[in-house]
Amino acid sequence: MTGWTREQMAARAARELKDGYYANLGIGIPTLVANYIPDGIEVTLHSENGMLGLGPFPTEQQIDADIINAGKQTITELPHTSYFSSADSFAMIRGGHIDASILGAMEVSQDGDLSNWMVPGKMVKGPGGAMDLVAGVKRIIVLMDHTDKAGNPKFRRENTLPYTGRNVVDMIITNLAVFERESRTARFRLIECAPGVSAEDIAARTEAAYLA
Amino acid sequence: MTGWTREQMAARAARELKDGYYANLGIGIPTLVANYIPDGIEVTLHSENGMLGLGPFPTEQQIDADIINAGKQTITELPHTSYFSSADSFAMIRGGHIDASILGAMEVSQDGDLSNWMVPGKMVKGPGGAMDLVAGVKRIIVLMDHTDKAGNPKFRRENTLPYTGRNVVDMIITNLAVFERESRTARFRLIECAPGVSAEDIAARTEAAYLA
Amino acid sequence: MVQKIFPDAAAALDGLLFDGMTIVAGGFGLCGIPETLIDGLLAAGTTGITAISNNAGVDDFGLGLLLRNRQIVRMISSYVGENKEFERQYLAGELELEFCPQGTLAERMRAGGAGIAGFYTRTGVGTLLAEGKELKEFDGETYVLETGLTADLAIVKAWRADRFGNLMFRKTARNFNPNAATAGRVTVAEVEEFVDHLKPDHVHTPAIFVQRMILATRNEKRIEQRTITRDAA
Amino acid sequence: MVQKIFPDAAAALDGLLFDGMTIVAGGFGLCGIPETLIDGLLAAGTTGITAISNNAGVDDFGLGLLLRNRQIVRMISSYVGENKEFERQYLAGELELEFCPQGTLAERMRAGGAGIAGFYTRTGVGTLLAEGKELKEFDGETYVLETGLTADLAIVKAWRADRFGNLMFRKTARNFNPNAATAGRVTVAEVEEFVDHLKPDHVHTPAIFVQRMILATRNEKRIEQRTITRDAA
Repeated sequence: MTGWTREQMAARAARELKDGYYANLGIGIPTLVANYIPDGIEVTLHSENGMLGLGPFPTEQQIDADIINAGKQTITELPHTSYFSSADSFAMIRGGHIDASILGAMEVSQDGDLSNWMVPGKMVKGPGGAMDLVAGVKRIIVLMDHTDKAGNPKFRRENTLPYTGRNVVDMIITNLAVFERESRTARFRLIECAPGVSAEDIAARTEAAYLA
Repeated sequence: MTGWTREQMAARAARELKDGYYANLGIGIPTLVANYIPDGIEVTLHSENGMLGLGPFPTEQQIDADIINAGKQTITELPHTSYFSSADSFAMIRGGHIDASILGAMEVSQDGDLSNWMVPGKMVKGPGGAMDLVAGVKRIIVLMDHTDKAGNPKFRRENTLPYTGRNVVDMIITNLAVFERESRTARFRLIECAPGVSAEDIAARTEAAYLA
Repeated sequence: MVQKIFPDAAAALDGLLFDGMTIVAGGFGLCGIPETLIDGLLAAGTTGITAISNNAGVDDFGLGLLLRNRQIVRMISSYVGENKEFERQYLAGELELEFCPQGTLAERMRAGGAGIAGFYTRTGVGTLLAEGKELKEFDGETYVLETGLTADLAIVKAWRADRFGNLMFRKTARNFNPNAATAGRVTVAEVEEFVDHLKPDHVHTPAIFVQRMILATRNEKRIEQRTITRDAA
Repeated sequence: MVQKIFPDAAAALDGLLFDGMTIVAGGFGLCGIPETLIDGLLAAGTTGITAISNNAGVDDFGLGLLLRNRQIVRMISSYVGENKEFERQYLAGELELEFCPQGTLAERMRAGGAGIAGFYTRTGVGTLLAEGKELKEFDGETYVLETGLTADLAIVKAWRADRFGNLMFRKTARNFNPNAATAGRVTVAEVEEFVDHLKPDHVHTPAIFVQRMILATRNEKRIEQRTITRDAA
């Protein structure tokens, strides 16, 4: 049972982006989502460090140390790009002006709690902008492996790790399945399985309660 | 006993401005202060509606409806002018970045309380930016007539009118005298009388207690 | 591709208006006010409006036009002089008024747009405008709690815009416009001039805050205090 | 006439530094950091510094240099990865660390600079970072009180400036710099290029926030993640 690749997960997440959306993509697999935005759909990407309208990675010739994304990667600007301060950038996030954020996760609970910033006992790097994003963005989509390296479910009854936010996740895309809920008061529902993956496979690898 | 003219009061207030100051001038006599800033002294004027570096009134040819001061008067820009939003403008005021504000007043109390925005029973136009200025600017200088039209003292034990701010005035320049205090916990002291005006004249026309 | 540019005010306001709504407007005095969109509101006839605006215009210009047409029932403002009809309605009890210090008003718009539910300021402490509001000490000083403001609709006047909705304002016509633009659940901008491209470092209001735009067809820009230098030109 | 331009970092920092002081710095990662002024602090040897900065640099660049030199005893940051010496000092208990969500940190700088003592945000509610902080309900939602931050000194990196202290930043090198500039009781800017004139509508940080400036002589602008497009150039 292989499920989706990282690229396929990113492509699946990209289908959630709608024409005219302003979206923020987290570090890792979420960054790949930019490569799969469908033609004819105009999605404007936001970066916490003060940029709206992110272009692709630069060529060697285009590299500019003053144009980076929140993952500190060199990127390029577009004709409609704008730059602004960090306070203004998070005003967009906290104020609910960003339509969707796609983020990685260590654990998500059946109530939509997200943990993705610290593991007790390990050196903690800090939350960065993750707590702000989950508190402010209209729709939070999580991209994560269905289980951890030891095979433990990451979609759980209750998270074991410290929270990034409580009741903040709207959709979960794993390498095996997609879960979604209609609102922050609704329960998650299994809406899609990867090719060759059955609902029973998912049930066996998921701790959270969800609607089938 | 004539005391100082409006122009002389403005000139006296201008002597309080120091090289490098950022200052905000209120409507009325305070606006005249700009005409008396000594040569060799660089004072940058701030206007609440989002301008730093106010130039003089325009010629007929220079008039631009998009360049006005907080009194809604047409003005001009200077080579070092900057424009910004109202929120950013009051961040300067509230954040203590403006060195001095020169304002008109209806009443000032011996504790430095200022009343200059409403008279109960009369139509109230609103505080505008006055409450923000007195709460945020480092040094508040009041320019007012020593007595009202009925001859009642305007520098009082306690104000009779609603407050614009409590314990906010540092200096009072009237048409008859100048009062100053060293700090917001100190008492006002009479430091200057207009030509031909005696300390006794002041005492007879002042209700507030002050140090002679 | 989402089209943000609409043919005129009626089209841009279509579907956004309802009686009893809250509208936040940019402008200071008569400078930088969305004249074309105010005409659009006048034509639409929406009533029961709560208007959040620093000023109330004059009798025959700016928000004064909506007041004269009895479309506004409540205002949140810092200064409402220069308007006889406003005064008449207010004294007759036909109009509700909430005074707010100017800087607090600007910050409340910014806070509302930035997801800040409330903030503590020294402005107004010890005055009538802090009565009934929560006070709190920080480092021995007393501050008053003021709340963020949002509105069903924001109307702003911009100078230049690209088709994506990035805006630049002109000189002191900027004033409350950028703050109002963030506080609207929907923001409509009237623009003096559409351009192909704005430099990314020059944008004042990023496109994310602007949902609809029109070309401003009314740019009277009336001057309240025509002050001229005494020096020969 | 007050001269804001100083000959070098040592001159610009002269009289402003003392052991145990608080310094707020602009920059995100290694982008837009005041490299020249950090060298100046290194040379001055000031110790016991509380540094307010989104990141802590890397081992041999940015604030990492001050950490390596044991000049910083406390940091308020949102993310401190990419720095081995930081990790070593922190785990050894030699360094105090206050984590702050990135947007809350930016807003705390802005609030401190704007005379806002505290503000309510949803960010962090229900997490470790809200523990011990005051909570309050607005419209049925829970918010946490965060306080404004100021510092004895702000150090920022600007792109262009005029002699009056008006600043422009370049692209994403803007980041925390404008917010840090407002939060310093004294603000020193290092500038890549002095120009005669900035257009009044283009200024990012008005001169009132900037007390001293130097020409930036160190502009290495190290890149952390050199990502290149796969497409042929």
